[in-house]
Amino acid sequence: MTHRKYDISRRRFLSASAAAGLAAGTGFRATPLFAQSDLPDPQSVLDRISVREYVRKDYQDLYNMSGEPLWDPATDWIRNVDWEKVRQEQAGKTVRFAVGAADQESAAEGLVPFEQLSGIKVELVPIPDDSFYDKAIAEFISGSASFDALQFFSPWLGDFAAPGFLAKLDDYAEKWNLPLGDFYDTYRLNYGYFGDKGLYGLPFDCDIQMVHLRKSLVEQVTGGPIDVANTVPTYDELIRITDELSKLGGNVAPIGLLGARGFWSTYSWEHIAAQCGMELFDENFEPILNSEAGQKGMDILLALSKNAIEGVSGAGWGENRAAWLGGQVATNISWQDSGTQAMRPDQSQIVGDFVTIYEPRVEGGRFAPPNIAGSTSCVAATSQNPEGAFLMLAFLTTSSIMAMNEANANGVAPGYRSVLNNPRLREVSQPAEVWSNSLDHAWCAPRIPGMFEMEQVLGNEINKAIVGQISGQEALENGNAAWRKIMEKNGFFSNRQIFDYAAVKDGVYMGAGKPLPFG
Amino acid sequence: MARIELKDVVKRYGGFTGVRRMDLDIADEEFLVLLGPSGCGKTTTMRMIAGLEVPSEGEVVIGGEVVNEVDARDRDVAMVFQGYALYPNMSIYENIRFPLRMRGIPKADQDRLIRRAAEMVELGDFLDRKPGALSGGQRQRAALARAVVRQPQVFLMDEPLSNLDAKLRSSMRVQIKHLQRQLKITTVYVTHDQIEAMTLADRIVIMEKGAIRQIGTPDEIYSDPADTFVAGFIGAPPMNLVEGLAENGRFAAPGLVVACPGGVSGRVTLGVRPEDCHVVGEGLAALEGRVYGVEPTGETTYLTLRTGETLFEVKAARDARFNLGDLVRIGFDPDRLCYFDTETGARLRVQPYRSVA
Amino acid sequence: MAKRRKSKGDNLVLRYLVLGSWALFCLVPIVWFLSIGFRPRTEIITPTPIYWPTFSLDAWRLLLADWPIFDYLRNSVLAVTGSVVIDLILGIPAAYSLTRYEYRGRDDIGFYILSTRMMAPAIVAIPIFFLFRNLGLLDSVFALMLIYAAVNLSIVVWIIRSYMLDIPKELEDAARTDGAGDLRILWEIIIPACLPGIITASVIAAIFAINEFLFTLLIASTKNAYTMSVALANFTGGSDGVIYNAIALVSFLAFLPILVLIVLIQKHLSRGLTMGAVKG
Amino acid sequence: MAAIDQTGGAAQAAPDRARPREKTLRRRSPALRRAFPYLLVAPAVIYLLGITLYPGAYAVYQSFYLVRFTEWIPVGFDNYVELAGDAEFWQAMLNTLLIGGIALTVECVIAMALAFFAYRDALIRGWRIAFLMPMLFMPSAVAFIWKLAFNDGRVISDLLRKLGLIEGNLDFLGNIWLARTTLIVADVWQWTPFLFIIFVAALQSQDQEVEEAARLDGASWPAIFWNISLPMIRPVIAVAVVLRGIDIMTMFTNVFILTKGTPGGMTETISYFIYRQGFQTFNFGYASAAAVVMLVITILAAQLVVKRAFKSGKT
Repeated sequence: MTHRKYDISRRRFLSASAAAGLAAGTGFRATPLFAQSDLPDPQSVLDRISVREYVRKDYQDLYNMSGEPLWDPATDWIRNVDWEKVRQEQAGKTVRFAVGAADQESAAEGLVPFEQLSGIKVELVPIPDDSFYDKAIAEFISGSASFDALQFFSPWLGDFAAPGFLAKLDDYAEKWNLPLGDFYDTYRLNYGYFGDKGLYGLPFDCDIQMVHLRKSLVEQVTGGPIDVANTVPTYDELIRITDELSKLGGNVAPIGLLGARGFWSTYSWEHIAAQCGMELFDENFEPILNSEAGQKGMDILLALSKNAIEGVSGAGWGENRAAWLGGQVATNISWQDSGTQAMRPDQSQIVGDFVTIYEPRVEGGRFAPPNIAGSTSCVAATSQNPEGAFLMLAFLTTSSIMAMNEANANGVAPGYRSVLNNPRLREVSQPAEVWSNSLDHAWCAPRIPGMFEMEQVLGNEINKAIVGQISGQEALENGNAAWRKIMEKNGFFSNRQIFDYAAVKDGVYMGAGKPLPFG
Repeated sequence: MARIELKDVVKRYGGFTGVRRMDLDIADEEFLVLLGPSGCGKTTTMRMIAGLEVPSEGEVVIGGEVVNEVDARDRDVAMVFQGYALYPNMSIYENIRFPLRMRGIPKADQDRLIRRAAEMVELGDFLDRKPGALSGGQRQRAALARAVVRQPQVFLMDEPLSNLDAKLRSSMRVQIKHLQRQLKITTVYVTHDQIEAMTLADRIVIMEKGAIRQIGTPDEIYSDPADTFVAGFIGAPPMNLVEGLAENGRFAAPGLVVACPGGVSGRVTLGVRPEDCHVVGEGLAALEGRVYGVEPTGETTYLTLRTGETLFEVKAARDARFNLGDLVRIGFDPDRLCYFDTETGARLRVQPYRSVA
Repeated sequence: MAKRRKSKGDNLVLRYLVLGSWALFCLVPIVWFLSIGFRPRTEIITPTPIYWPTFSLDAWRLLLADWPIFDYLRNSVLAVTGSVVIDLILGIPAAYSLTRYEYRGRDDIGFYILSTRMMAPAIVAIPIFFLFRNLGLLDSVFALMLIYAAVNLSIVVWIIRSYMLDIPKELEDAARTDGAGDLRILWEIIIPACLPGIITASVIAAIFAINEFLFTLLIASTKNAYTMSVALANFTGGSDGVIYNAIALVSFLAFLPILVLIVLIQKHLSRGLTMGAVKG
Repeated sequence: MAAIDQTGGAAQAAPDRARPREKTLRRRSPALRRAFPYLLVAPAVIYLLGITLYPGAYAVYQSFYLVRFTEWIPVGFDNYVELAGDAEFWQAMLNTLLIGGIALTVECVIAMALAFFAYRDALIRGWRIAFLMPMLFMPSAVAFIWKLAFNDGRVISDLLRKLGLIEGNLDFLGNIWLARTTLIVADVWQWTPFLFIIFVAALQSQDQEVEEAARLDGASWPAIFWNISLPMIRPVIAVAVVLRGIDIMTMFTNVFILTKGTPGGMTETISYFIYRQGFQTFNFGYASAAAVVMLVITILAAQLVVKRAFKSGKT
C-alpha cells in the first residue's frame, strides 16, 4: 500500500536478525522461558548480538568487516540496562507485539534473545502490512487492542496519540535509562514526542531525504571527481547538471525523484522547499504552503521534473528505487537508503558508482536536509504490561541492532549519533558520514493529527502540477485550502485544538544558528 | 389392482384452468385411455393421479383412499413417459432397480424381479448398458420394465409411444396391451393418437379444453359420438359434418338432401362416416359432388368430393377410379346417420343407433 | 463459377495473419514474463531492456528459502477446495429450487443471487473486515473459505441452474413416481445428470478463488492463511522493491493448475464464464 | 413377445408381486409443500445477504458520519453534498466511463473479429487455448507484467524505438492518454479472450443451415456474418458484454498497480477513488458515501441492463 516502504523494511530487519536469533536460541529454546532460574547468562546472549552473527556473511567479506562493534557499547542500551532487574520485575510476563503479516516468523526468531535476556514471553499479533493502519485503528477503536506494542509510519504518530491510543513512555525511559540523548534531536522530537504532550514513541527506522549522484555520469558533466559539498552547491546547479546530463544520451535519465500521487510528491516538494526556508505553518498553526519559499521550492521541483525520468509522475519509493538501482537515472532525490542499498551487489547495478552528497543549497534559503518519513515504535494505551512492551521496543531499537541493520543495507536506518559517527559503520555505509552531519540541521514536518491525510491530499495536487495540469501555485493554493479543512476536522482552530504551534516548533528545524557541517 | 376415482377435480394455474370439474371412475384392472388434442388437460389429469400435480379442487381417490396430499412417491403408481425418462447416469439394470430400491424391496428379491421384468420386455441382454447406448425402442422397453418391475397399483403412461416410428409403435402397442392384461394392473394411458386409443383402451375418455366430452368403449366413441367434437376427432378420415336445416323429416344442405327422423328439426348438423357412404346411381343419391381428390391407399380408396363450399370424404371400393372433376353421386346408410345440434354441438338422440358390433 | 466457389471474404492468408498476430500478442508477453522468473534481479530493470539475459535461479532460491511457499500452497488448496464445497452445498439446492419449483418470488430470488456478482469489492471490503474480526475469524483458512464461497456463490448457482434447466422434467417425475423423495431425486437423479455443470461451476469458482486478492489481503496475515495470490504481495514492495522475478515465478506456479483445470472444462468454458447464460 | 409368453400369464405373475412393507399413506401438509422450495434456496440467500445487505447497510449508515477514529460525528447529508461538488469524484466517474468504455469497445471489436476468423477454422481448439492464456493469470500478476513492460523495464519504448517510431522513451504515466492506454492495453490483453470464447461458442452453436442457405444465395462470408450470424447471437453478445462491463466498471487492480491514478488523477477509477478515500486518507464516512453512490448505480444497472440481458440470454 502507500506506506509500503516502511512496512517491509521492518520485515527485512527482522529476517536479517533471524539468523542471529536462531544462533542465540540454539540450546535454550527447548526450555521454558518463564522460570528465571532457567534463563541464560545475559552476557552470553549479548555477546552473540555481534557483527559476526548478525551481518550477512557476503557483506562481511565484501567490506572486510573486522567483527568489531559498529556502535558505541557505552550507549548501547541492551549492554547497559540491568537485565537482572528486568528479570526480577518482568520474568514470566507477556508482551503482545503487533507485527506485519509476513514477519511473524522472523520476528519470533529475532526476539528470542530478548526473551532470554528479560524472561518476558513475546506473543506476536500478526497484522497484514497492507492494511496495517486500518487494522491498528480497528484494534484501538475496539477499546482493548489485542497487542501491547506496535511499530508504524511516523506521520501517523499524531493520529494515534491524539485520541489517546498510545501510552506515555517518559517514566519508563527514565527508569530504564533509555539513552534518548544519543538520538539525533529531529528523531527524538518528531518520532518520539507528541508536541508537548510527552514521549510516545521510540524512533525506529530513521530516514532522511538526500541527493545521490552517479559518479561516472555526473563527472562527465562536472569534469572532475565529485566533492560531496561543493560539486552541486545549489539546486540551480543541479538543474543545470540535469540539463547537461539530458544531452549525454545512453538512455539514462538525468534525474529521478518521487513524483507519484499522494505523499510521495509532497515529500519531494518539502525536500526542496525546506531549503528555500519554507515553513508549513505560521505561529498560529495556519498552513502557509503557498509562501514565497514554498513557491520557490515548487518552481525548482517543476524545473527538475522536466528532466526527470519518464514515469516520474507514477514514481513512489519502489519505482524510484528500481530506476536508481537499475541504472536508469544519473541523479536521484530520495531517502538515504538509495545510497545504502546501492551497495548491495545482488540488487544494484551501480555498486561503487554513486555518491550521496550534502543537500544542495538555495540562495536566500538555508541548509535544511529534510527527514520525511520512517517509523516509530509505540505502546498501546490499553496495554496490560506497558513496561514490558517498552522494554521490548527498547531492545528492538537499541543502537547495536540498528547499526547492524544498516550494515545489512536492509533499509532500516539507525538514528543514533554513536552509530552514524562510528568509523567502521561509515565504511560499510557510504551515505553515513554526510547523513550524520546533515541530521544536526534536519527539517521535519510536525506529526500533528491529520498530517498523513494532509500529505496525501497535497501530493495529489503537486502530482497535477508535475504533469502540467495545473500550475505550481494552484497546487499549493489547493493544498493549503485542503489542509485547513482537514485541520479543522481534527479540532484545530477551535477549543478542541490539542496544542499550539509552539509545542512542535522546536522539532521542525534543527539547524538554526548552527555552523554548516562542511567547509 | 385399484380403482381410481376423480371427484369434481379442478386444476388451475393462476388464471388458466387446466382441468374443469372432472368426474371419472376408473375400474380396477381397466385400461383407460385419455384422448384429446394437445392442451386438452389429459396429461394434467394423469399427473394429478400420479401425484405430480395437486388438484386445486376436488378429490383424487385411489383404492378407496383420498390421496390429494399423498406424494407421488407414496401412491404406488408407476409412470412411463414420452421421453422415456431413463436416468442417464445409471445402467438399465440400475434404472429398473431404482423403484425397488426406493421402496425398500429386500435386496434378495431385487435381482430376480429386475431380470423378470427385463425378460418381459426382451431386454435381458442390455442390462449393463447405459440408456444412451440403446435405440429408441429399447429405451421405451426399458422404461416399461422399470414401470412393471414393482407391479404397482396403477400404471400411468404419458404418450409412451409417440417418439417411436410407426412400425415399432404398432408392435409396442401389442406388447403394452399384453402386459396390462397379463399383470391386471389398472392403467391410465394418455395419447393424442386415436389408433392407439382405439386399439388399447377398454374405455376411452375424450377430452377437450379441460373437460370430458365423452367416455365410452372404442366402439361407442367411434360409432356413437356424443357431439361434433368427438365425431370430428375420431376416425381417419373423420366423420363428415355438414351443417343444414331440418324440416318435416327432411335434412337439406347445399348439394345434399336426405330424409331424417321427425324429431330432428331446425339448424342441425348431419354427421356421416366416410365408410357409410356409397357411390350410387342417379336417383338414389343423397348427395352429388365433383371429385376434388382421390387417395388410393391400397386397401381402399378415399374420395374427396366438393359440393358447394363443403368437402366431403367418402370411402369407396379399392378399385374405384375417378378423375378430378367427375360428378359422383353418393347415398347413405340411413341408420348410420348422426344428427347434432349445430348450436351446441350436442348429439340429437332421436333414433336408436345401429351399432357395428 | 470457380471464382464464386472461393467465397469472398474467406481469405485464408488474412485469416491466419489476424489469428496468428493475436496469438503472438497473447503469448509473447507470457513467455517474456516467464523469462523474467529466470533472470538475476539486476537484469530486469536496466537502462535498455535486456532480451537475452543470464540464466539464474535467484528467484527460486528466494521463494524456497525465504518464504513458506508450501504453506501458501496448502492454504490455497484448502481454502479453494473448502469454498467450492460450501458453494456446492449451498448452491445445488438453491439452483434446484430455482429450476424445479414454481413459487412466488422465485425469479426475484434468482436475480438477487445473480446481482451479488455485481457488487464491487471496494463497497463491502471495510464492513466485511469488521464482520470477520468480530467473529474472531481473521487470519484463518476458514474465513477465506467463507469469503470465497460468498464471492462465487452466485456464479455456482447460476451455472448449475442453467444445466438443471436442461434436464427434462420427466426424469424427476419418473423418480418421484418410482418412490423417491425431493432430496433423493436431487441426490440420485439431478446431481448426476448435471454433473458437467457442477464440475464447470466448481472449476470456474475455484479459478476465481485462486485469484482472489483483495479480501485475502484483508483477512490473511500470516502463513496460517496466506495464499498463493497474496504471496505475490510479498514481492511487490518493501525495502527490496518490486521483486519481479519472484512475482513472475509465483504467478506461473498459480497459473499451471488453473491451466489444467481450464483444459479439463474447455467444452463448457463459455457457458461457465457467462454464468450459464450462453450454451456453447 | 416370446419372452412374455414364457413368463406366462397373470396367474404366475401375481404371487411374485413386489409389495412394499405395508404402511399407511404418508401425507405432506400443503404448507410444507409450499415452503419446501424456499427452504432449499434459503441457505444460499441468507449467506449472500450476509455479504451484501450487512455491508451495504453498514456503508449507508457510515456515510452519514464524519469518521475520526473513535469519533463518529453525525453530519447528515454533508458527505453527499461534498461528493456532488467534488471535482475528483466526477473526474473518477468520467475516467471510469472513458477507460472502461474504450476498453470494452476495443475488446468487443477484436473479439468479434477474431471470432469471425476462428469459428470455422479447423484449428479452433488451438486458437482458443492460445488466446485463453492471458485470462488465466492472476490479475495482479498481469498488472505487473504491464508495469514492467510499459514503465519500469522500458520494454515498449524500446520496441517502438527499434521500429523507428519514437526517439527516447515514452512517458506512459505522464501523459493522460498514454496512461489510459496502458490501462486499456492491460485490460484488453487479459480480457479479450473472455469475449472471444463466448462469441465463438455462440457462433458455433447456431444453426449452420442458415449460413449455408445464405451462402447458396451467393452472400459473401462477411455479409453472412454481419447480416445473419451476428443478429442470431445478439442475446449472447449482450450477456457477455454486460458481464465484462460489470468487471470493467469496477476496475481496480490495474489502476492500483500500474498508475495509481496518475497523471493528476486522470486514470483514477471509482473503485480506486473509494479505496483512496477510505484507505489512504481515512475518510471512511466520505468513502462510504461514494460507495453508496456506486451501490445505487450498481443496483440501477442491474435492474435496467443486467436483468434484461440475462432474460434474453436464457435460451
